[in-house]
Amino acid sequence: KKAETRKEGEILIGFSSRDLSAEYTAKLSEAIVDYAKTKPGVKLVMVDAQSDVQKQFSQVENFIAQKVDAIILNPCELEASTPAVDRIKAAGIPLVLVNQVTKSAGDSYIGSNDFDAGRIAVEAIAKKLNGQGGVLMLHGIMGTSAQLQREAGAREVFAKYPGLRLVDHQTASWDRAKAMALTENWIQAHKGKFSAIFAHNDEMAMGALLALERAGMKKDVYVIGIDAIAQALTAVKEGRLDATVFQDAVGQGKGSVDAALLLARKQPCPKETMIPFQLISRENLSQFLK
Amino acid sequence: MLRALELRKDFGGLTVLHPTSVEFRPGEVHALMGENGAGKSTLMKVLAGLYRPDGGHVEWRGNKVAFGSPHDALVAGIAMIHQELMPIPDLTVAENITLGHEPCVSLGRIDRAAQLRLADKLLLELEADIAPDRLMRTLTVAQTQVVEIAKALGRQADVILMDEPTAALSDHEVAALFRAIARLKARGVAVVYTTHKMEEVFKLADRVSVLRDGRLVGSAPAAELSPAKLITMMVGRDLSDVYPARPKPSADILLEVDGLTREPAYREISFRIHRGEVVALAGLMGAGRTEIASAIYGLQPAASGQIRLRGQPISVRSPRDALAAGIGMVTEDRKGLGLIPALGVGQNITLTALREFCYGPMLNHTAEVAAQQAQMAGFSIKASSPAQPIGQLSGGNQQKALLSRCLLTGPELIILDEPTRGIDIGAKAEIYALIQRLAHAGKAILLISSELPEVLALAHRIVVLRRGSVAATLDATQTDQETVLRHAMPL
Amino acid sequence: MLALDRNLLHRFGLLLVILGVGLALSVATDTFLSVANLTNVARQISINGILAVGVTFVLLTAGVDLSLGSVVALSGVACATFAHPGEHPVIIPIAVGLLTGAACGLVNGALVTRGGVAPFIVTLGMMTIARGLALIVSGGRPVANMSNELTAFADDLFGVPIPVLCFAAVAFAAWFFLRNFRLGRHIYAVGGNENAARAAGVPVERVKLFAYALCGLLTGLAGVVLAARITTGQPNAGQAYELDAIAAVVIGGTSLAGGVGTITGTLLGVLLIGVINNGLDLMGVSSYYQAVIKGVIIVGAVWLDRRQSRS
Amino acid sequence: MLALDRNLLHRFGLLLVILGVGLALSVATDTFLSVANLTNVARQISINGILAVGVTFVLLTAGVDLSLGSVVALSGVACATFAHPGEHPVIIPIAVGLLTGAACGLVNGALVTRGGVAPFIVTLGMMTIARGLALIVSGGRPVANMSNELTAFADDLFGVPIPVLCFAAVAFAAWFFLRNFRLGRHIYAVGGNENAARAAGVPVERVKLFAYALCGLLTGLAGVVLAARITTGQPNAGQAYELDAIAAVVIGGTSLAGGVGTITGTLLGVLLIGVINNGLDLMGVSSYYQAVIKGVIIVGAVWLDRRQSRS
Ligand SMILES: Nc1ncnc2c1ncn2[C@@H]1O[C@H](COP(=O)(O)OP(=O)(O)OP(=O)(O)O)[C@@H](O)[C@H]1O
Ligand SMILES: Nc1ncnc2c1ncn2[C@@H]1O[C@H](COP(=O)(O)OP(=O)(O)OP(=O)(O)O)[C@@H](O)[C@H]1O
Ligand SMILES: [Mg+2]
Ligand SMILES: [Mg+2]
Repeated sequence: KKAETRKEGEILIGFSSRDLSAEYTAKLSEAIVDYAKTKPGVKLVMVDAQSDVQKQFSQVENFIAQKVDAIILNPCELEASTPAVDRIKAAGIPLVLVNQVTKSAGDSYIGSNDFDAGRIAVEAIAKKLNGQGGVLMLHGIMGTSAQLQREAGAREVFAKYPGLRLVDHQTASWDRAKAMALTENWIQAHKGKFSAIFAHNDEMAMGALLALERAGMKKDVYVIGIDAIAQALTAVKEGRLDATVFQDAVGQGKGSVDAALLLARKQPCPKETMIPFQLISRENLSQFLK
Repeated sequence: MLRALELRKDFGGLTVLHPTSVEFRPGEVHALMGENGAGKSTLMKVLAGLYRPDGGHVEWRGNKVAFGSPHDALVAGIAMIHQELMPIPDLTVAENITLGHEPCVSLGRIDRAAQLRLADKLLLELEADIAPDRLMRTLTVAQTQVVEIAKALGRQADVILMDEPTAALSDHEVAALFRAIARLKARGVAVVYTTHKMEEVFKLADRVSVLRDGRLVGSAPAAELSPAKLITMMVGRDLSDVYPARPKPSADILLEVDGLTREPAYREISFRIHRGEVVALAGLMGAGRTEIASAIYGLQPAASGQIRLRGQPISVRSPRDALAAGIGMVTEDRKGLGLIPALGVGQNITLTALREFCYGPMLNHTAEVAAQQAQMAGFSIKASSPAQPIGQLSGGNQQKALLSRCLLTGPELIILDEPTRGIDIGAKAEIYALIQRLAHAGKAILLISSELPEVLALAHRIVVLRRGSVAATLDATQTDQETVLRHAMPL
Repeated sequence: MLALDRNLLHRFGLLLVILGVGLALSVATDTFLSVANLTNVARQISINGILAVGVTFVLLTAGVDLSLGSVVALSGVACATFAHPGEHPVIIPIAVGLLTGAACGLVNGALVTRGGVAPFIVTLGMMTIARGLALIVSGGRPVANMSNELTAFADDLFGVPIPVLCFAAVAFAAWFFLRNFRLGRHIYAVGGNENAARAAGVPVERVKLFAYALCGLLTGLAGVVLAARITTGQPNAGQAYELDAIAAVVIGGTSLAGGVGTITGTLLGVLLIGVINNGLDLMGVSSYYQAVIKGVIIVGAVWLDRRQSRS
Repeated sequence: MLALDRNLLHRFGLLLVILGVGLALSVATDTFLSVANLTNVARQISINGILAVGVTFVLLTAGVDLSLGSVVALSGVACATFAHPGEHPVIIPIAVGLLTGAACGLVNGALVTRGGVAPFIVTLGMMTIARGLALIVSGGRPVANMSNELTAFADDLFGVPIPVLCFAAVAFAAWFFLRNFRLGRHIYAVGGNENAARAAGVPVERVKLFAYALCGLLTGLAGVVLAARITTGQPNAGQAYELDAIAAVVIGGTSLAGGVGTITGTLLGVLLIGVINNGLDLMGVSSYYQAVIKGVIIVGAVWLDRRQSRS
């Protein structure tokens, strides 16, 4: 049977995911695939851009050649993914952007704003420390949109609280082992000068957490990540991790499939559906554990 | 025309060439003689710009020069044939020959036709039958050597340094080379010639200089020298009786080869070797001698035919099988199939027989080093220590080390492919004696050598090959060079 | 001509694998054989293709260049910085991109030849240095707002994408150069036996320097093409591009030990990788399995190719 | 003993650079020379160290292994899958991790020796295959919930981290093996001149198979240690670890052409990289500049080292 041969009236949706080896994106993609399966008469083809803008561009071109009915794009980048979006629009194919905007708008955007995630996380730190104290920040891969926007959000809050000092910041490339080594080094370099760590994702937060625990310093340091991956939630539950910022993968996933179907059927569809980030700590954890 | 003035060269604190002065004149063949490791190649490499001298300087047409690279020397008009073969395996013969001075149309675009013509002309001059568009890697060692010669001749140089150009050649090509040298002489080219083949010196040289341990022992017109005198100068003592007497072989057959075939290299090869017997394979270049030996040693198994050792058929698929059966070999291709250049001389020697110096899988360093030292002394291998990388040794000393590696396993059948190539006259005599001692001890020896006098003096029987087939089997004591050659020549 | 035929025959196994994969894809999908899709494949392989041609030169000299990906990013950023609309004529950003690449290549070459440092180390160093510079120059942010003249560089000309034309021109020039020019043959000689080449008077150092600089120049070109295609200079672009490029070259029969290999082979290698990437996406194979299948096809193709060329 | 001395002297330039960097860091920061920090350095280099020792064997045979990082991930995931509390005795997940690595190495070795495919291609293929398998096995999600017995593998024993002890044991065993075992000598011979080694009766294929399998086994060990350290089997762990490991080995003087190199050199290379990474973090150098400085120091160190050992 031909891979993309469709039955009469079947709707074919192409979905390019940013990176399936990153846990949050994998969760989002799974939600999209699973939800599409529940819709009769819909076929969804998923491809993985592996964080490479140019590869994603190629995949979009492949979708256009396949004449899909709608495309769900989880763009790699804010700026660099714009030409791919323009190409889709030029081909007249309905486009849903999910989780990341680009310079050109799609027909619909489902997601949250990474800027907010950074803001929420550092606000939580400021609240915990009463606006006074040293903070360390672990960056994602430098130059990626998520890193840039999460940093920008964080910086805004730092500007608001003069007592909150950014003691040091460094990239650990979204990687737990790297974050762990970096935190070990920081414990040497900045012992006693920091009381919170903000990691751009939960993987790195877990790494920082492990390093602090090993050094017996966890109780003195507030650690917060972003994404609410399973392990982070467990860690919050166990009282190890202080908090994480929830990004609703299932909500984004469902929303984007619904939007794609509406567009493919030429029905009206909201231009933008924001699914906001939410802070998760021990207090409100139960809402998020299923 | 070219003068070395007080040239000195050190390697890692060791002086290899003590201040030496020699002069080379146009239209003259100047032979450079000396034992292995005497410093002949080193001197030539300094003259050719490959090494920078650590003292003294080179004078060229009356001017002091300092060549920074072989390129400078070539531009000045000095070319060299290196002792170590230097093919570029994946370029064609023509490209190898014209390397560095390719004929060009414009803007560095190669004129292929001219390139082929030039290569053809040079190969023709050397009377070699090698197609210029063949890939270098498909050539035999001898053919590679011919290409190396053509490469230097094509340079139209005023001085050609030839470092053992005939080591891998058989008589036919040697004769062609000599005719080419005569033409060079007539054109006023200065030829510097190194060899370990005595008779070549007296056939060719106008002047002879002798080096010993990096020092110039003397320089004299060839006419004033006799072989005996020359040997004394080189070795520092007399050398009588180069060829020892042949012991009588036993009636016991050790090796039988029956109908060995691997087209197109050789077919239906049959011969036998008794214990205590030396059998030589003779033939022109490319006759298939090396390939037959390689088949017996398992380097390149034959397609069909049988090999029997001690009356038992054996299957040799690899050198390991051969070694296990008691067959050892010294290969012709020293660099490709012999040396592990970065390992020490000692470790190269004990490589094959390493199991003997082990407790189980572990090395017994004491026993190993003792064996290394014994072997190096026994074969008078000149090296600063057993740990010196073998790649740094002079060609002759490398050869001796490989011979020692082969014998250390105590094989019963010993295959020697050009064993004396590049070996000095003193060491040759030692190897000849060794061969006969081995024969006397009941070993069987299969000898391949392009030097017919050697073959005639050492072997009991000679199997003459012609284009991959046995042309004749001769009793060495009853035959002469002409007979062998007549059988070896293609009809 | 002879050498070309010999080479195609030599790489026959590879050609067969590519045709086999292509045939399988034509049967399995409706779109693979469409003009639109084949144009896509061509467009998609052009950047890897330009890089692969460049690094073929370096690999032929028995060197290696691990800095390709980072230098693509650096050149792209440098190009984009000068490409804001109305600031400079379009030739300036292009030249800046190319020269940035060439400069990196030149530094690599100089360190390898004058410094005597192993190419692996030199270009690994350049890999992190160029990445760092790309981040410093751009402040870690994508350099956007590029003029239309420059982004037009990724458009079509008479229906053929300009990147594809660039790639074709580069490949043809490289093929012609390696076959017919003295310097081209010297590259083989240096890689085949460096000492022999030096003894024959080949200016080994200059030849190597040329190979690295040319590779750098082409990397710069790839950077410009990529920047035009994604309309930004992306400081973290090009991650691991060197692996795909080197893989294409080695699949095409070039030896990492130097001295053996052809541009024709490299093209086949680039094509194989491109077709696999395109085909697996078209078939909708899940990306985890894609990785496994891609690895198996690449190893299998080379294995078949070598088996066939040995017999 | 002699060989050791010669080697240290040989790598004297490198030692000097490391001491120089160490001295500079002791002056520039208060913390570098503290016991706690040096323990950190030791802990952080142990994974790269184990990988580097393993890949030294492969590089000595003139091969290469690009699959290290992916195999670390796969072994870690495999180990973690069997390490849930109360399911199996702790030896099981450890054995699974080690054997997974060894199996990958064995496949690499078999394809290189029996298949005759270039090591670069084989291990590049394994790189994507192992990564794909790691993602498939784990479903793309970190495998968490590991038993304390296993994560204790990353704790201290008498004040020394167990990963450091593992690394030390592995390095010592490898050093001893290469010097004192026949097989060790054979590895050098095969890398030095494969054809000559074969002609001298060395079982070349078996030797290479051993090198790849051993490298795989040690990669598996690194995977287990990493999983214990980060308390999860991470399918996307170990990205580009192969580059750091190979860099360390080459910095330490092992030739990519094979046949030359020592474990002592590799240790120095690992140490240099570790000290740079730690030092730059301690000094608070910005990420962008870290990349540049790291590249410069590595190239500079090798350049100095080679210059000194030539004279
Ligand atoms: N690169 C090197 N490093 C160290 N020692 C060297 C090097 N090259 C040559 N030697 C030493 O220099 C000495 C002279 O070597 P050379 O090659 O000049 O001898 P030769 O007279 O040509 O001998 P042969 O007749 O065996 O070719 C030898 O003892 C050799 O070990
Ligand atoms: N690698 C090769 N490729 C193609 N043909 C070869 C190759 N090696 C040898 N031959 C051919 O095989 C035949 C036998 O070669 P072999 O090396 O056995 O000759 P030989 O008698 O030992 O001569 P010599 O050693 O003097 O060159 C020759 O015709 C030669 O051209
Ligand atoms: Mg010599
Ligand atoms: Mg022969």
